[in-house]
Amino acid sequence: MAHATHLDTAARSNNSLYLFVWIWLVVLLGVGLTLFGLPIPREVAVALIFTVATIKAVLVLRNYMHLRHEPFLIYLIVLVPVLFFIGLALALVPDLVLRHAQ
Amino acid sequence: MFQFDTVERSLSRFVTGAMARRAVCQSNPGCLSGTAGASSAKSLTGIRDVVGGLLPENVSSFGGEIDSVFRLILYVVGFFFVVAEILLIYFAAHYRRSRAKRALYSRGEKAREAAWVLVPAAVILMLDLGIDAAGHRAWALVKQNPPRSEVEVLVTAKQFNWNFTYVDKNGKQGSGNDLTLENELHVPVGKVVRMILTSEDVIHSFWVPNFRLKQDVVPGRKIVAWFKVTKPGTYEIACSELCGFGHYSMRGEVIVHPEAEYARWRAEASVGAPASR
Amino acid sequence: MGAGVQPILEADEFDDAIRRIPPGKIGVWWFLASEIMVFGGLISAFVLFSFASQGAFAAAATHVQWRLGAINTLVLVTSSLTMILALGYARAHNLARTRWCLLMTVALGLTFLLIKTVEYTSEIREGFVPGTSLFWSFYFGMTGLHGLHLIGGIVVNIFLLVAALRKPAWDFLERRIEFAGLYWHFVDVVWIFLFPLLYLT
Amino acid sequence: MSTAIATAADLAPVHEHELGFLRRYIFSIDHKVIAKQYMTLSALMALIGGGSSYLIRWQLAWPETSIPGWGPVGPDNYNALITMHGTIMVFFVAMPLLLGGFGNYLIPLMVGADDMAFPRLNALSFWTLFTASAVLIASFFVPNGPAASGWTGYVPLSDKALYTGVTWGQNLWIIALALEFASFLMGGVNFLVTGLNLRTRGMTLMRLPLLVWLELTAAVVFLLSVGPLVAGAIMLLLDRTMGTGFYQPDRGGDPLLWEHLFWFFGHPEVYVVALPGFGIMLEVIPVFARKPIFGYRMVVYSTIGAGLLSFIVWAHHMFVSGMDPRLASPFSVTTIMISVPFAIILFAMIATLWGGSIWLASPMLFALGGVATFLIGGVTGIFLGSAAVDIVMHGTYFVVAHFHYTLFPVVFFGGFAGVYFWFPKMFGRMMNEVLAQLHFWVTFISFNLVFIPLFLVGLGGSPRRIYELSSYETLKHLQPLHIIATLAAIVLLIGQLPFIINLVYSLLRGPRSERNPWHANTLEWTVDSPPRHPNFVVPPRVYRDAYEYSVPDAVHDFIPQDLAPEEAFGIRGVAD
Repeated sequence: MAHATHLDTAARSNNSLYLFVWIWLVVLLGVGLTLFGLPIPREVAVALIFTVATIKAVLVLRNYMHLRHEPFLIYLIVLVPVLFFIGLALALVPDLVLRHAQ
Repeated sequence: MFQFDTVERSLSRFVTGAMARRAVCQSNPGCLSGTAGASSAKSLTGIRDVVGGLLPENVSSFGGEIDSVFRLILYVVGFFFVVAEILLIYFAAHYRRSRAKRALYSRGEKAREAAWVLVPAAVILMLDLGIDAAGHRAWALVKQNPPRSEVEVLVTAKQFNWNFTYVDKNGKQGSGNDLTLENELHVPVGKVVRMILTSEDVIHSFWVPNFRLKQDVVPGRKIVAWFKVTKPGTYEIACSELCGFGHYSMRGEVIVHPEAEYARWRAEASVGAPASR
Repeated sequence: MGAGVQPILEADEFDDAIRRIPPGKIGVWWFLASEIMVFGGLISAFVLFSFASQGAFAAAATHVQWRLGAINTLVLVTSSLTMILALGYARAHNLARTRWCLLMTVALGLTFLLIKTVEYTSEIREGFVPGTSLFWSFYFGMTGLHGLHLIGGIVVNIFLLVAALRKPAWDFLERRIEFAGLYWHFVDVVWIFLFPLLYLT
Repeated sequence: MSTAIATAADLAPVHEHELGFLRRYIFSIDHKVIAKQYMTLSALMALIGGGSSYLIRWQLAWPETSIPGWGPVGPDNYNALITMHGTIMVFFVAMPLLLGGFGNYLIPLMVGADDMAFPRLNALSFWTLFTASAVLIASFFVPNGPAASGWTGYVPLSDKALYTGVTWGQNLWIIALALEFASFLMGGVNFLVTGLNLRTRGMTLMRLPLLVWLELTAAVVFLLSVGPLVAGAIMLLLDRTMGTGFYQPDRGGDPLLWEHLFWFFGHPEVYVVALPGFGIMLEVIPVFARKPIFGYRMVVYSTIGAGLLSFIVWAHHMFVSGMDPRLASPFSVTTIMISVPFAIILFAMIATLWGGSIWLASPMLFALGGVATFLIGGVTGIFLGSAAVDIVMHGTYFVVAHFHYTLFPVVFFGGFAGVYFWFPKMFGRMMNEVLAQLHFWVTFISFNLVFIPLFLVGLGGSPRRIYELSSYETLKHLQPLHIIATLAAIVLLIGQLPFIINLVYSLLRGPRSERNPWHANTLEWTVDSPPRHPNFVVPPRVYRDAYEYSVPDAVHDFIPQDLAPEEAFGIRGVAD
């Protein structure tokens, strides 16, 4: 079975795709920096910048880390921790943030 | 938690009453019920005393609420605990191994079998939610919306002392003639006392067993707590969060005065205030 | 399914899907799950404190050199490319290019660290040390931790490079490059978030 | 499978006979040897942890006296003692025994694998833990003594040397924990890959022995919960060494952040320890009741449910910590809800006894004793889970008694059950049953006599972690309870002698045991005792789940998982 997996993953690995993805990553980096430079309200800029960062992360995860070819379990292994620490962050908001707002 | 108190009372009256009735009936066949009123009342207070006896005397206005939640949980989990232990011991003793016959082959996966576990679990879930509701009422009363205060004290904890600062009646807190006492808090009986707790160094915890009041004191935070004492006397403050080598001796006292006496004490104390600081 | 006569293999999609994952790969993923929580914890703390700080963080952030940060992002992204190309060439059994890509990856990783050192020194000269303020504590804490991860990755890649320079067993080399790559790309992803967090906000 | 074997192979191409002593017993990569190393380490640490408990108990019972065999203990030494007792018992006794020891030994055998997925990583994780223990013990001897801010290391107490006077002790404490986490991170990954990917033919997820399920859940819970605390520990170390102020309010930091990060790990950690303990009981009970476990799937799903719930209950340790009071009630609900999955697991164990043919041998006694005592720990948890009652109970001896009633049953009753049950497999010799029974009854009775009085002390209002009660007038009357507890604790400690004697005696002189002395079904009983390395001559093939006991019209009252159906029901007996 090892041999089998090796063959079909070999079929998957596709250098031109990797180069294409890299170009996109560089472009998005440029986009992020321009957003940083633009004279737009800070909140909007930050929101957009992090959207861009998320897109970059997804590109890397799906193409360089081959997540697009992986079974459901590995998606779980990635997503569950993300959900957990977001939950932790939300639970911390009243104590760390709202306290100062008052 | 008044609903629960009435439930508790009637339930316990029913149980004890039934027991008393059975006792009477055993003694004389042609028995008439109804002789159980008094005895049930007694045994009712009996139950509560035993439970209450485990805790220190409660002298705060909200302590009763907490104690009743405590008893509610005690009855609920006590029941399941006793049942579970009895079954465990009974099964272990009754189904001892016998070479003669094989054990019963049941995988507990058919619905009818699984019900023996799932139904009690569902009941537990229901009771849990009941406990949550009862608990939330008491919690909200103690911690969530403090009533309008009549006496206000600034409590400053530091290794290993409690400092109590009374806001001067004329002039805001911080004006020269505030009154500060060390490890000694004087309050009037029957008045809402509002405390603003802060710490100068590490986390301490303001804990008066008789008030059923505990609140951590955190550096960098001004935490509000309140209490209303129902009975004059002297009660101990213990620090209940490890705060260093002197933790065990970080002891204070709350002296609860009758109103008139408190007014007198306050007047005298304020006069001597500058000296006492 | 009663007594001993259960089917030899239940049809269980999820089950078989799991078995087909090479152990090394899923091992790395489990490890990354834990790493996500580490950086997740730090990042959450940073974000919440920056909200609480009412502008203090943003003010401090104006003193970091975002240009160097941007260059470093480019460097790291490129190193990810060379890393994945190394895998591609290893699978195509192209030894020369595999070696070259691994070498480039190591080189780019070291470049990143070099630039980071330049940043650190200039910042410390200006008097911004971990103790200066909460922002700088987080800045040094998070970039430092990220740097340590990168060093780990570089060490692994050097081992792979050495393995590649000897006459390699392809099966072994491919698997190792793939697993090391997963980790390397993860470190890249972390930076993709750290850069805007620390430099652009 | 073949991938798995390939990996195991290219990592561990070794055979015992060509190994010297060092490679075979010290730097071995055989999971069975490593498991024994873990167990030995945890036993040694348990001696230190138990010894510290003797000092703590004596101090509490007779504060003014100097402790026999030790001398006087000052308040600062006392804080150091309780800190090290907690740290050692949770991180260096419970986890090495239940995960490192039993998990390491049993997971590969039970899933039919030849070794762990990554044998060298396995050895590395043990030696990392060994280093961690060395660091922790070293901290006893550094100037200004070991950490003294409680096993929870609350800031700011642990954050600045001037608050406790402890300097390097606290740093070493942090480093020891960091190494410990690294070790169990490697171990957890290894467990998960082995348990999920190295399963032999026919071993579907729903045929895994429950111990494997619970160990794996524990591993996942650990992997996903430890991260934030690692982050928090890094911040704490930076605060102590680099002059940062993550936890110092006057510099914009926040002490409650540590409490949140600590308990986000700290509560799941309880389940990391508890689940493997339950796993052992769940393995032992069906064997000695000769019945299938009652509701296998129910148990599996409640285990997963408990694992998930454990991530959203942490703030119940912080009800009165000064966190936003609006958080209390939601966390109360989730906390008390935890009672449901654990109730299902415990009821399933009890229901398994019903209609069984029970043999109260020592493993069964310890398993049932564990269930009986854990019930107390479980139900007292409801009091603490209810925010209102927790106002009174938090930080009192009630809490101390509660968590000892949850951890002792799983770690020690569970652990002893496991040792008595698998000792024949591990060493090929039987243990002495008389000594074992004596050991059980002494342990069971004295344990309850230690901690039931402490419940009363807590209800009486006594804070925990205080050097002596006598400074409080209203607590003085509780002193007799402390004396009872201490006497019982001394009996409890002495009561472990039969076990130690039994262990040593059986290792040397115990009667030889056959492969399957208890007539159990799981795969580890189908190989030699002790098993060879690699474990299986040919990869076994699994035909059924692990608890087929007393099947009607089967040849024997047990059907091993790898026994072909025709053999199980045909005229030929079980090839044992």
